[in-house]
Amino acid sequence: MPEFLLAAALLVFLTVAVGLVRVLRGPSEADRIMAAQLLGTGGIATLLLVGQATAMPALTDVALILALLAAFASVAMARTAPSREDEQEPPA
Amino acid sequence: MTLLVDAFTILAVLAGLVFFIAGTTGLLRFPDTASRLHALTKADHLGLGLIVLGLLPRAAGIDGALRLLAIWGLVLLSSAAVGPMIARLARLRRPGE
Amino acid sequence: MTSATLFGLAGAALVGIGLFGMLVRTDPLLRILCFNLLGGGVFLVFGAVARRGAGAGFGGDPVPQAIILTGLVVAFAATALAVALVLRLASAEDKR
Amino acid sequence: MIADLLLVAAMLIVALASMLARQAFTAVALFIAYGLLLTLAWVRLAAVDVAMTEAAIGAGLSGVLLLGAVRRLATQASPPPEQPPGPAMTLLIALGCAALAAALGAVVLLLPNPAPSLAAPVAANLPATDLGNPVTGVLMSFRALDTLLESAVVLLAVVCVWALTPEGGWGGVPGAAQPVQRDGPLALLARALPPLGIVIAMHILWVGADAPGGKFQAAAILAAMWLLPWMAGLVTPPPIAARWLRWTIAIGPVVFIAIGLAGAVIEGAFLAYPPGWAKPLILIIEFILTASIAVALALLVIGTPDTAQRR
Repeated sequence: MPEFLLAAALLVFLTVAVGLVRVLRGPSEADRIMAAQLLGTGGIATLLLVGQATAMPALTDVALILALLAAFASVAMARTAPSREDEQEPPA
Repeated sequence: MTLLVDAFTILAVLAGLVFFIAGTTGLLRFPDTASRLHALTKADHLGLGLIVLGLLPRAAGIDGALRLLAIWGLVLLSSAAVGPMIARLARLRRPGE
Repeated sequence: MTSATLFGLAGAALVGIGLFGMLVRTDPLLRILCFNLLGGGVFLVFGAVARRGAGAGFGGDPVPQAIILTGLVVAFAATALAVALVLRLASAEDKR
Repeated sequence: MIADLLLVAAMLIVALASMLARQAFTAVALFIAYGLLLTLAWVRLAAVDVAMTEAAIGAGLSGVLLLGAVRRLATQASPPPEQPPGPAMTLLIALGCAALAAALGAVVLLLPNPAPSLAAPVAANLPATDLGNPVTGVLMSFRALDTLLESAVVLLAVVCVWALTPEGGWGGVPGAAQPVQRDGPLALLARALPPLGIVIAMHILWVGADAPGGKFQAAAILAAMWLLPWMAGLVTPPPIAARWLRWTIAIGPVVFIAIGLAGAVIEGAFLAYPPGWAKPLILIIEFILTASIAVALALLVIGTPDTAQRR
Protein backbone atom coordinates (compact mmCIF):
# COMPACT_ATOMS: atom_id res chain seq x y z
CA MET A 1 0.00 0.00 0.00
CA PRO A 2 2.73 2.59 0.77
CA GLU A 3 4.10 2.11 -2.76
CA PHE A 4 0.70 2.84 -4.26
CA LEU A 5 0.25 5.97 -2.12
CA LEU A 6 3.73 7.24 -3.00
CA ALA A 7 3.09 6.68 -6.70
CA ALA A 8 -0.21 8.54 -6.36
CA ALA A 9 1.59 11.40 -4.58
CA LEU A 10 4.14 11.60 -7.39
CA LEU A 11 1.38 11.65 -9.98
CA VAL A 12 -0.57 14.41 -8.21
CA PHE A 13 2.59 16.48 -7.91
CA LEU A 14 3.49 15.86 -11.56
CA THR A 15 0.02 17.01 -12.60
CA VAL A 16 0.05 20.26 -10.63
CA ALA A 17 3.64 20.94 -11.70
CA VAL A 18 2.42 20.80 -15.30
CA GLY A 19 -0.33 23.20 -14.23
CA LEU A 20 2.42 25.67 -13.28
CA VAL A 21 2.64 26.47 -16.99
CA ARG A 22 -0.51 28.55 -16.40
CA VAL A 23 1.22 30.69 -13.80
CA LEU A 24 4.04 31.27 -16.25
CA ARG A 25 1.85 31.94 -19.29
CA GLY A 26 -1.15 33.67 -17.74
CA PRO A 27 -2.39 35.47 -19.80
CA SER A 28 -4.63 37.16 -17.22
CA GLU A 29 -4.04 37.56 -13.49
CA ALA A 30 -7.06 35.32 -12.86
CA ASP A 31 -5.27 32.44 -14.60
CA ARG A 32 -2.16 32.88 -12.52
CA ILE A 33 -4.16 32.91 -9.29
CA MET A 34 -5.98 29.74 -10.34
CA ALA A 35 -2.76 27.90 -11.13
CA ALA A 36 -1.24 28.98 -7.80
CA GLN A 37 -4.36 27.71 -6.04
CA LEU A 38 -4.19 24.39 -7.89
CA LEU A 39 -0.55 24.07 -6.81
CA GLY A 40 -1.65 24.65 -3.21
CA THR A 41 -4.38 22.01 -3.37
CA GLY A 42 -2.07 19.58 -5.15
CA GLY A 43 0.65 20.23 -2.57
CA ILE A 44 -1.84 19.45 0.21
CA ALA A 45 -2.88 16.19 -1.50
CA THR A 46 0.78 15.23 -2.01
CA LEU A 47 1.59 15.89 1.65
CA LEU A 48 -1.39 13.83 2.85
CA LEU A 49 -0.48 10.88 0.60
CA VAL A 50 3.22 10.96 1.53
CA GLY A 51 2.36 11.38 5.22
CA GLN A 52 0.19 8.28 5.14
CA ALA A 53 2.68 6.26 3.05
CA THR A 54 5.69 7.02 5.25
CA ALA A 55 3.77 7.04 8.56
CA MET A 56 4.63 10.69 9.30
CA PRO A 57 1.45 12.06 10.91
CA ALA A 58 3.14 15.49 11.31
CA LEU A 59 2.74 16.01 7.55
CA THR A 60 -1.01 16.28 8.12
CA ASP A 61 -0.26 19.34 10.27
CA VAL A 62 1.91 20.80 7.50
CA ALA A 63 -1.00 20.27 5.10
CA LEU A 64 -3.32 21.95 7.61
CA ILE A 65 -1.10 25.06 7.74
CA LEU A 66 -0.77 25.04 3.97
CA ALA A 67 -4.56 24.89 3.58
CA LEU A 68 -5.03 27.88 5.90
CA LEU A 69 -2.28 30.06 4.49
CA ALA A 70 -2.92 29.15 0.84
CA ALA A 71 -6.51 30.39 1.32
CA PHE A 72 -5.10 33.58 2.84
CA ALA A 73 -2.64 34.10 -0.03
CA SER A 74 -5.27 33.32 -2.68
CA VAL A 75 -7.73 35.94 -1.43
CA ALA A 76 -4.89 38.46 -1.17
CA MET A 77 -3.99 37.74 -4.80
CA ALA A 78 -7.59 37.90 -6.01
CA ARG A 79 -8.05 41.20 -4.19
CA THR A 80 -4.84 42.81 -5.39
CA ALA A 81 -5.25 42.22 -9.11
CA PRO A 82 -8.35 44.35 -9.96
CA SER A 83 -6.84 47.64 -8.85
CA ARG A 84 -4.59 47.37 -11.87
CA GLU A 85 -7.29 46.68 -14.44
CA ASP A 86 -6.67 49.92 -16.30
CA GLU A 87 -3.14 48.82 -17.05
CA GLN A 88 -2.22 47.30 -20.38
CA GLU A 89 -1.35 43.62 -20.25
CA PRO A 90 1.77 42.98 -22.31
CA PRO A 91 1.28 40.04 -24.71
CA ALA A 92 2.38 36.83 -23.01
CA MET B 1 -11.39 -6.46 6.16
CA THR B 2 -7.98 -4.91 5.42
CA LEU B 3 -8.41 -6.03 1.82
CA LEU B 4 -11.69 -4.15 1.68
CA VAL B 5 -10.12 -1.02 3.18
CA ASP B 6 -7.22 -1.26 0.74
CA ALA B 7 -9.56 -1.60 -2.21
CA PHE B 8 -11.57 1.40 -0.98
CA THR B 9 -8.44 3.53 -0.59
CA ILE B 10 -7.13 2.56 -4.02
CA LEU B 11 -10.45 3.30 -5.71
CA ALA B 12 -10.97 6.64 -4.00
CA VAL B 13 -7.38 7.83 -4.51
CA LEU B 14 -7.47 6.80 -8.17
CA ALA B 15 -10.74 8.66 -8.66
CA GLY B 16 -9.17 11.70 -6.95
CA LEU B 17 -6.20 11.46 -9.31
CA VAL B 18 -8.54 11.45 -12.30
CA PHE B 19 -10.03 14.74 -11.09
CA PHE B 20 -6.61 16.28 -10.53
CA ILE B 21 -5.53 15.29 -14.05
CA ALA B 22 -8.83 16.52 -15.51
CA GLY B 23 -8.56 19.80 -13.59
CA THR B 24 -5.03 20.46 -14.81
CA THR B 25 -5.89 19.49 -18.38
CA GLY B 26 -8.82 21.88 -18.26
CA LEU B 27 -6.68 24.63 -16.79
CA LEU B 28 -4.20 24.22 -19.62
CA ARG B 29 -6.51 23.53 -22.55
CA PHE B 30 -9.78 25.39 -21.97
CA PRO B 31 -10.05 28.52 -24.10
CA ASP B 32 -11.26 31.14 -21.59
CA THR B 33 -10.85 32.02 -17.95
CA ALA B 34 -14.39 31.12 -16.88
CA SER B 35 -14.20 27.53 -18.13
CA ARG B 36 -10.70 27.20 -16.70
CA LEU B 37 -12.13 28.26 -13.33
CA HIS B 38 -14.76 25.54 -13.70
CA ALA B 39 -12.01 22.95 -14.28
CA LEU B 40 -9.97 24.18 -11.32
CA THR B 41 -12.81 23.93 -8.82
CA LYS B 42 -13.39 20.30 -9.81
CA ALA B 43 -9.79 19.46 -8.88
CA ASP B 44 -10.09 21.47 -5.66
CA HIS B 45 -13.38 20.01 -4.46
CA LEU B 46 -13.49 16.49 -5.81
CA GLY B 47 -9.83 15.65 -6.40
CA LEU B 48 -8.74 16.48 -2.86
CA GLY B 49 -12.09 15.33 -1.44
CA LEU B 50 -11.76 11.84 -2.89
CA ILE B 51 -8.14 11.52 -1.76
CA VAL B 52 -9.16 12.59 1.76
CA LEU B 53 -12.02 10.07 1.63
CA GLY B 54 -9.59 7.33 0.58
CA LEU B 55 -7.19 8.12 3.41
CA LEU B 56 -9.94 8.51 6.02
CA PRO B 57 -10.18 4.81 7.08
CA ARG B 58 -6.38 4.70 7.52
CA ALA B 59 -6.24 7.85 9.68
CA ALA B 60 -4.69 7.47 13.14
CA GLY B 61 -7.70 7.70 15.47
CA ILE B 62 -10.46 10.27 15.68
CA ASP B 63 -8.18 13.31 15.74
CA GLY B 64 -6.32 12.17 12.62
CA ALA B 65 -9.63 11.79 10.80
CA LEU B 66 -10.81 15.17 12.09
CA ARG B 67 -7.66 16.83 10.81
CA LEU B 68 -8.16 15.29 7.36
CA LEU B 69 -11.75 16.53 7.26
CA ALA B 70 -10.68 19.96 8.50
CA ILE B 71 -8.20 20.23 5.63
CA TRP B 72 -10.88 19.38 3.09
CA GLY B 73 -13.30 21.83 4.73
CA LEU B 74 -10.68 24.59 4.63
CA VAL B 75 -9.97 24.03 0.95
CA LEU B 76 -13.72 23.99 0.18
CA LEU B 77 -14.23 27.21 2.10
CA SER B 78 -11.30 29.01 0.51
CA SER B 79 -12.21 27.78 -2.94
CA ALA B 80 -15.80 28.95 -2.41
CA ALA B 81 -14.51 32.39 -1.45
CA VAL B 82 -11.79 32.71 -4.08
CA GLY B 83 -13.89 31.32 -6.97
CA PRO B 84 -16.31 34.29 -7.13
CA MET B 85 -13.44 36.74 -6.66
CA ILE B 86 -11.58 35.24 -9.61
CA ALA B 87 -14.76 35.18 -11.69
CA ARG B 88 -15.33 38.88 -10.96
CA LEU B 89 -11.75 39.60 -11.90
CA ALA B 90 -12.12 37.70 -15.18
CA ARG B 91 -15.35 39.58 -16.00
CA LEU B 92 -13.76 42.95 -15.23
CA ARG B 93 -10.90 42.22 -17.53
CA ARG B 94 -12.87 40.81 -20.46
CA PRO B 95 -13.65 44.15 -22.25
CA GLY B 96 -9.99 45.10 -22.28
CA GLU B 97 -8.76 41.84 -23.75
CA MET C 1 23.95 11.62 -5.68
CA THR C 2 21.83 11.81 -2.53
CA SER C 3 18.75 13.98 -2.43
CA ALA C 4 20.46 16.19 0.19
CA THR C 5 23.20 16.99 -2.35
CA LEU C 6 20.60 17.60 -5.05
CA PHE C 7 18.72 20.13 -2.92
CA GLY C 8 22.02 21.71 -1.88
CA LEU C 9 22.96 22.23 -5.53
CA ALA C 10 19.49 23.65 -6.21
CA GLY C 11 20.07 26.05 -3.31
CA ALA C 12 23.38 27.15 -4.86
CA ALA C 13 21.62 27.81 -8.19
CA LEU C 14 18.86 29.77 -6.43
CA VAL C 15 21.48 31.99 -4.76
CA GLY C 16 22.82 32.77 -8.23
CA ILE C 17 19.34 33.49 -9.62
CA GLY C 18 18.37 35.68 -6.67
CA LEU C 19 21.61 37.69 -6.70
CA PHE C 20 21.34 38.26 -10.45
CA GLY C 21 17.81 39.55 -10.02
CA MET C 22 18.85 41.84 -7.17
CA LEU C 23 21.55 43.42 -9.32
CA VAL C 24 19.70 43.60 -12.64
CA ARG C 25 16.09 44.42 -11.76
CA THR C 26 15.37 48.11 -11.21
CA ASP C 27 11.96 47.93 -9.51
CA PRO C 28 12.79 48.07 -5.76
CA LEU C 29 9.92 45.71 -4.91
CA LEU C 30 11.27 43.08 -7.31
CA ARG C 31 14.71 43.51 -5.79
CA ILE C 32 13.25 42.67 -2.38
CA LEU C 33 11.53 39.66 -3.92
CA CYS C 34 14.83 38.51 -5.45
CA PHE C 35 16.48 38.92 -2.04
CA ASN C 36 13.92 36.41 -0.78
CA LEU C 37 14.66 34.02 -3.65
CA LEU C 38 18.33 34.26 -2.67
CA GLY C 39 17.44 33.66 0.97
CA GLY C 40 15.53 30.52 0.04
CA GLY C 41 18.66 29.25 -1.71
CA VAL C 42 20.88 29.91 1.31
CA PHE C 43 18.42 28.12 3.59
CA LEU C 44 18.31 25.14 1.19
CA VAL C 45 22.10 24.81 1.22
CA PHE C 46 21.95 24.85 5.00
CA GLY C 47 19.07 22.38 4.87
CA ALA C 48 21.25 20.02 2.85
CA VAL C 49 23.91 20.29 5.57
CA ALA C 50 21.24 19.49 8.18
CA ARG C 51 19.98 16.48 6.21
CA ARG C 52 23.50 15.08 5.89
CA GLY C 53 23.86 15.30 9.65
CA ALA C 54 20.97 12.87 10.20
CA GLY C 55 21.60 10.59 13.14
CA ALA C 56 20.57 9.54 16.62
CA GLY C 57 17.09 8.73 15.31
CA PHE C 58 16.51 12.21 13.83
CA GLY C 59 15.92 12.73 10.09
CA GLY C 60 18.32 15.67 10.13
CA ASP C 61 20.64 17.57 12.45
CA PRO C 62 18.19 19.58 14.60
CA VAL C 63 20.66 22.43 15.29
CA PRO C 64 20.93 23.76 11.71
CA GLN C 65 17.20 23.09 11.29
CA ALA C 66 16.39 25.31 14.27
CA ILE C 67 18.70 28.00 12.91
CA ILE C 68 16.98 27.89 9.50
CA LEU C 69 13.68 28.36 11.32
CA THR C 70 15.08 31.40 13.13
CA GLY C 71 16.48 32.67 9.83
CA LEU C 72 13.12 32.45 8.08
CA VAL C 73 11.50 34.68 10.69
CA VAL C 74 14.36 37.19 10.62
CA ALA C 75 14.29 37.26 6.79
CA PHE C 76 10.58 38.04 6.97
CA ALA C 77 11.20 40.90 9.42
CA ALA C 78 13.91 42.30 7.13
CA THR C 79 11.62 42.01 4.11
CA ALA C 80 8.84 43.84 5.94
CA LEU C 81 11.20 46.67 6.87
CA ALA C 82 12.49 46.91 3.28
CA VAL C 83 8.92 47.03 1.92
CA ALA C 84 8.02 49.76 4.43
CA LEU C 85 11.03 51.79 3.25
CA VAL C 86 10.02 51.41 -0.41
CA LEU C 87 6.44 52.47 0.34
CA ARG C 88 7.63 55.47 2.35
CA LEU C 89 9.97 56.49 -0.46
CA ALA C 90 7.14 56.25 -2.99
CA SER C 91 4.80 58.38 -0.86
CA ALA C 92 7.54 61.00 -0.38
CA GLU C 93 8.00 61.00 -4.17
CA ASP C 94 4.22 61.30 -4.59
CA LYS C 95 4.04 64.51 -2.57
CA ARG C 96 6.74 66.26 -4.51
CA MET D 1 14.72 10.57 -6.57
CA ILE D 2 12.48 11.24 -9.60
CA ALA D 3 10.22 13.24 -7.30
CA ASP D 4 13.22 15.25 -6.03
CA LEU D 5 14.45 16.01 -9.55
CA LEU D 6 10.97 17.11 -10.56
CA LEU D 7 10.65 19.30 -7.46
CA VAL D 8 14.06 20.91 -8.01
CA ALA D 9 13.31 21.56 -11.69
CA ALA D 10 9.95 23.15 -10.83
CA MET D 11 11.57 25.28 -8.10
CA LEU D 12 14.33 26.58 -10.39
CA ILE D 13 11.92 27.36 -13.25
CA VAL D 14 9.52 29.21 -10.94
CA ALA D 15 12.37 31.18 -9.35
CA LEU D 16 13.78 32.14 -12.76
CA ALA D 17 10.35 33.16 -14.04
CA SER D 18 9.68 35.19 -10.89
CA MET D 19 13.03 36.95 -11.24
CA LEU D 20 12.39 37.74 -14.93
CA ALA D 21 8.65 38.56 -14.66
CA ARG D 22 7.63 41.76 -16.40
CA GLN D 23 4.89 42.72 -13.96
CA ALA D 24 5.17 42.90 -10.20
CA PHE D 25 1.93 40.95 -9.70
CA THR D 26 3.16 38.04 -11.83
CA ALA D 27 6.46 38.01 -9.95
CA VAL D 28 4.66 37.80 -6.59
CA ALA D 29 2.24 35.08 -7.78
CA LEU D 30 5.27 33.04 -8.87
CA PHE D 31 7.00 33.82 -5.56
CA ILE D 32 4.04 32.34 -3.68
CA ALA D 33 4.28 29.22 -5.87
CA TYR D 34 8.02 29.13 -5.03
CA GLY D 35 7.17 29.15 -1.32
CA LEU D 36 4.75 26.25 -1.79
CA LEU D 37 7.42 24.23 -3.64
CA LEU D 38 10.02 25.04 -0.95
CA THR D 39 7.58 23.68 1.66
CA LEU D 40 7.59 20.34 -0.16
CA ALA D 41 11.39 20.49 -0.45
CA TRP D 42 11.70 20.88 3.34
CA VAL D 43 9.55 17.79 3.79
CA ARG D 44 11.88 15.88 1.48
CA LEU D 45 14.84 17.12 3.58
CA ALA D 46 13.15 15.71 6.72
CA ALA D 47 12.80 19.20 8.21
CA VAL D 48 9.08 19.20 9.01
CA ASP D 49 9.34 22.11 11.47
CA VAL D 50 10.96 24.22 8.75
CA ALA D 51 8.31 23.10 6.22
CA MET D 52 5.59 24.43 8.53
CA THR D 53 7.36 27.76 8.94
CA GLU D 54 7.94 28.05 5.21
CA ALA D 55 4.27 27.34 4.49
CA ALA D 56 3.17 29.94 7.03
CA ILE D 57 5.77 32.67 6.53
CA GLY D 58 7.42 32.00 3.17
CA ALA D 59 4.32 31.32 1.10
CA GLY D 60 1.72 33.03 3.28
CA LEU D 61 2.81 36.18 5.10
CA SER D 62 5.66 37.20 2.75
CA GLY D 63 3.42 36.81 -0.29
CA VAL D 64 0.65 38.87 1.29
CA LEU D 65 3.15 41.53 2.39
CA LEU D 66 4.49 41.88 -1.17
CA LEU D 67 0.97 41.85 -2.64
CA GLY D 68 -0.04 44.66 -0.30
CA ALA D 69 2.95 46.68 -1.50
CA VAL D 70 2.05 46.01 -5.17
CA ARG D 71 -1.47 47.20 -4.41
CA ARG D 72 -0.33 50.41 -2.72
CA LEU D 73 2.31 51.27 -5.29
CA ALA D 74 -0.23 50.87 -8.13
CA THR D 75 -2.14 53.90 -6.86
CA GLN D 76 0.95 56.07 -6.37
CA ALA D 77 3.31 57.78 -8.76
CA SER D 78 6.38 55.59 -8.61
CA PRO D 79 9.82 57.17 -8.29
CA PRO D 80 11.61 57.63 -11.62
CA PRO D 81 12.86 54.21 -12.72
CA GLU D 82 16.54 53.52 -12.45
CA GLN D 83 18.50 52.83 -15.60
CA PRO D 84 18.90 49.05 -15.97
CA PRO D 85 22.48 47.88 -16.62
CA GLY D 86 23.52 47.65 -20.26
CA PRO D 87 24.01 44.33 -22.09
CA ALA D 88 27.76 44.08 -21.41
CA MET D 89 27.24 44.82 -17.72
CA THR D 90 24.33 42.36 -17.55
CA LEU D 91 26.54 39.65 -19.03
CA LEU D 92 29.27 40.43 -16.53
CA ILE D 93 26.78 40.26 -13.65
CA ALA D 94 25.41 36.97 -15.01
CA LEU D 95 28.92 35.51 -15.17
CA GLY D 96 29.68 36.67 -11.64
CA CYS D 97 26.45 35.19 -10.28
CA ALA D 98 27.07 31.92 -12.14
CA ALA D 99 30.58 31.78 -10.66
CA LEU D 100 29.19 32.33 -7.17
CA ALA D 101 26.54 29.63 -7.70
CA ALA D 102 29.20 27.25 -9.03
CA ALA D 103 31.46 27.94 -6.03
CA LEU D 104 28.56 27.30 -3.62
CA GLY D 105 27.72 24.14 -5.57
CA ALA D 106 31.33 22.99 -5.24
CA VAL D 107 31.12 23.60 -1.49
CA VAL D 108 27.98 21.44 -1.35
CA LEU D 109 29.74 18.66 -3.30
CA LEU D 110 32.88 18.88 -1.15
CA LEU D 111 31.13 18.78 2.23
CA PRO D 112 33.09 16.53 4.62
CA ASN D 113 32.21 12.86 4.86
CA PRO D 114 30.98 11.64 7.32
CA ALA D 115 29.06 14.84 7.97
CA PRO D 116 29.73 16.50 11.33
CA SER D 117 26.51 16.45 13.31
CA LEU D 118 25.18 17.65 16.63
CA ALA D 119 22.27 15.19 16.40
CA ALA D 120 23.81 12.81 18.95
CA PRO D 121 24.49 15.44 21.66
CA VAL D 122 20.97 16.83 21.14
CA ALA D 123 19.50 13.34 21.53
CA ALA D 124 21.60 12.77 24.65
CA ASN D 125 20.53 16.01 26.34
CA LEU D 126 16.93 16.24 25.16
CA PRO D 127 15.54 14.20 28.11
CA ALA D 128 16.77 16.91 30.51
CA THR D 129 14.29 19.34 28.94
CA ASP D 130 11.32 16.92 29.00
CA LEU D 131 10.65 17.88 25.38
CA GLY D 132 10.09 15.40 22.57
CA ASN D 133 10.77 17.69 19.61
CA PRO D 134 14.54 18.16 19.14
CA VAL D 135 14.07 21.40 17.16
CA THR D 136 12.06 22.95 20.00
CA GLY D 137 14.75 21.71 22.38
CA VAL D 138 17.43 23.53 20.38
CA LEU D 139 15.31 26.69 20.03
CA MET D 140 14.23 26.94 23.64
CA SER D 141 17.12 25.41 25.57
CA PHE D 142 20.41 24.63 23.83
CA ARG D 143 20.42 27.75 21.63
CA ALA D 144 17.84 29.78 23.54
CA LEU D 145 19.96 32.91 23.21
CA ASP D 146 19.46 32.86 19.41
CA THR D 147 15.72 32.64 19.87
CA LEU D 148 15.77 35.50 22.38
CA LEU D 149 17.75 37.68 19.98
CA GLU D 150 15.39 36.72 17.17
CA SER D 151 12.33 37.80 19.14
CA ALA D 152 14.16 41.07 19.79
CA VAL D 153 14.84 41.44 16.04
CA VAL D 154 11.12 41.08 15.26
CA LEU D 155 10.31 43.70 17.91
CA LEU D 156 13.01 46.01 16.53
CA ALA D 157 11.65 45.59 13.00
CA VAL D 158 8.22 46.76 14.18
CA VAL D 159 9.82 49.80 15.85
CA CYS D 160 11.73 50.60 12.64
CA VAL D 161 8.60 50.26 10.48
CA TRP D 162 6.76 52.60 12.86
CA ALA D 163 9.70 55.02 12.84
CA LEU D 164 9.00 55.68 9.14
CA THR D 165 5.74 57.41 10.08
CA PRO D 166 5.41 60.68 8.12
CA GLU D 167 5.18 63.96 10.00
CA GLY D 168 1.93 64.39 11.87
CA GLY D 169 1.01 60.70 11.72
CA TRP D 170 2.77 59.49 14.86
CA GLY D 171 0.57 57.47 17.18
CA GLY D 172 -2.04 56.94 14.46
CA VAL D 173 -3.61 53.85 12.95
CA PRO D 174 -0.98 51.77 11.09
CA GLY D 175 -1.28 50.76 7.45
CA ALA D 176 -3.38 51.95 4.55
CA ALA D 177 -7.14 52.12 5.03
CA GLN D 178 -8.75 48.97 3.61
CA PRO D 179 -11.94 49.10 1.53
CA VAL D 180 -14.82 47.93 3.72
CA GLN D 181 -16.57 44.80 2.43
CA ARG D 182 -19.38 43.85 4.78
CA ASP D 183 -20.55 40.99 2.60
CA GLY D 184 -19.20 39.05 -0.34
CA PRO D 185 -16.62 36.28 -0.54
CA LEU D 186 -13.79 38.07 1.29
CA ALA D 187 -16.04 38.99 4.24
CA LEU D 188 -17.29 35.39 4.36
CA LEU D 189 -13.75 34.06 4.62
CA ALA D 190 -12.74 36.81 7.06
CA ARG D 191 -15.57 35.74 9.38
CA ALA D 192 -15.46 31.96 8.92
CA LEU D 193 -11.72 31.28 8.89
CA PRO D 194 -10.40 32.96 12.09
CA PRO D 195 -12.23 30.73 14.63
CA LEU D 196 -10.95 27.63 12.83
CA GLY D 197 -7.50 29.16 12.39
CA ILE D 198 -7.16 30.01 16.07
CA VAL D 199 -7.97 26.42 17.05
CA ILE D 200 -5.40 25.13 14.54
CA ALA D 201 -2.78 27.61 15.80
CA MET D 202 -3.31 26.45 19.39
CA HIS D 203 -2.99 22.83 18.24
CA ILE D 204 0.29 23.59 16.41
CA LEU D 205 1.63 25.46 19.45
CA TRP D 206 0.66 22.68 21.85
CA VAL D 207 2.05 19.75 19.83
CA GLY D 208 5.26 21.76 19.28
CA ALA D 209 6.75 20.42 22.51
CA ASP D 210 6.73 16.84 21.28
CA ALA D 211 6.11 16.89 17.52
CA PRO D 212 6.86 19.32 14.69
CA GLY D 213 5.22 22.67 15.38
CA GLY D 214 5.74 25.49 17.84
CA LYS D 215 5.46 29.17 18.48
CA PHE D 216 6.63 30.65 15.17
CA GLN D 217 4.25 28.57 13.10
CA ALA D 218 1.39 29.24 15.51
CA ALA D 219 2.19 32.96 15.61
CA ALA D 220 2.22 33.20 11.81
CA ILE D 221 -1.21 31.52 11.62
CA LEU D 222 -2.62 33.86 14.29
CA ALA D 223 -1.20 36.87 12.44
CA ALA D 224 -2.90 35.72 9.22
CA MET D 225 -6.19 35.29 11.11
CA TRP D 226 -5.99 38.91 12.25
CA LEU D 227 -4.97 40.18 8.82
CA LEU D 228 -7.94 38.55 7.03
CA PRO D 229 -10.66 40.67 8.73
CA TRP D 230 -8.32 43.66 8.40
CA MET D 231 -8.12 43.12 4.62
CA ALA D 232 -11.91 42.93 4.46
CA GLY D 233 -12.15 46.25 6.31
CA LEU D 234 -14.02 44.59 9.19
CA VAL D 235 -11.51 45.55 11.88
CA THR D 236 -9.29 48.60 12.24
CA PRO D 237 -5.86 48.05 13.77
CA PRO D 238 -5.33 49.83 17.10
CA PRO D 239 -3.40 53.12 16.92
CA ILE D 240 0.29 52.56 17.56
CA ALA D 241 0.10 54.88 20.56
CA ALA D 242 -2.08 52.27 22.35
CA ARG D 243 -0.25 51.11 25.48
CA TRP D 244 -1.66 47.60 25.43
CA LEU D 245 -0.45 47.12 21.87
CA ARG D 246 3.08 48.16 22.76
CA TRP D 247 3.05 45.94 25.83
CA THR D 248 1.77 42.96 23.86
CA ILE D 249 4.65 43.01 21.38
CA ALA D 250 7.23 43.69 24.11
CA ILE D 251 6.05 41.25 26.77
CA GLY D 252 7.45 38.14 25.02
CA PRO D 253 11.09 39.25 24.94
CA VAL D 254 10.68 40.83 28.41
CA VAL D 255 9.49 37.57 30.00
CA PHE D 256 12.19 35.64 28.11
CA ILE D 257 14.89 37.96 29.49
CA ALA D 258 13.39 37.87 33.00
CA ILE D 259 13.44 34.06 33.06
CA GLY D 260 16.97 34.15 31.63
CA LEU D 261 18.12 36.51 34.39
CA ALA D 262 16.41 34.36 37.03
CA GLY D 263 18.47 31.46 35.64
CA ALA D 264 21.61 33.57 36.02
CA VAL D 265 20.81 34.21 39.69
CA ILE D 266 19.61 30.71 40.63
CA GLU D 267 21.69 28.46 38.38
CA GLY D 268 24.63 30.74 37.68
CA ALA D 269 24.17 31.00 33.90
CA PHE D 270 21.98 33.23 31.75
CA LEU D 271 18.98 31.26 30.42
CA ALA D 272 19.83 28.18 32.49
CA TYR D 273 16.66 26.44 33.66
CA PRO D 274 16.67 24.86 37.17
CA PRO D 275 16.46 21.04 36.97
CA GLY D 276 12.85 19.85 36.73
CA TRP D 277 11.64 23.34 35.79
CA ALA D 278 12.76 23.30 32.18
CA LYS D 279 9.51 22.24 30.57
CA PRO D 280 7.11 24.48 32.52
CA LEU D 281 9.37 27.50 32.01
CA ILE D 282 9.75 26.72 28.29
CA LEU D 283 5.99 26.42 27.92
CA ILE D 284 5.44 29.76 29.68
CA ILE D 285 7.96 31.46 27.37
CA GLU D 286 6.46 29.78 24.30
CA PHE D 287 2.90 30.87 25.08
CA ILE D 288 3.78 34.48 25.83
CA LEU D 289 6.18 34.71 22.87
CA THR D 290 3.47 33.35 20.57
CA ALA D 291 1.17 36.24 21.45
CA SER D 292 3.94 38.84 21.06
CA ILE D 293 5.26 37.44 17.77
CA ALA D 294 1.77 36.99 16.30
CA VAL D 295 0.91 40.66 16.90
CA ALA D 296 4.35 41.80 15.72
CA LEU D 297 4.16 39.76 12.48
CA ALA D 298 0.70 41.15 11.71
CA LEU D 299 1.91 44.72 12.40
CA LEU D 300 4.85 44.15 10.05
CA VAL D 301 2.43 43.25 7.24
CA ILE D 302 0.08 46.15 8.08
CA GLY D 303 2.95 48.63 7.88
CA THR D 304 3.66 52.26 8.71
CA PRO D 305 0.99 54.68 10.01
CA ASP D 306 -0.38 57.01 7.36
CA THR D 307 -1.08 60.71 7.85
CA ALA D 308 -4.26 60.29 5.85
CA GLN D 309 -5.83 58.01 8.43
CA ARG D 310 -5.95 59.40 11.94
CA ARG D 311 -8.09 58.89 14.94
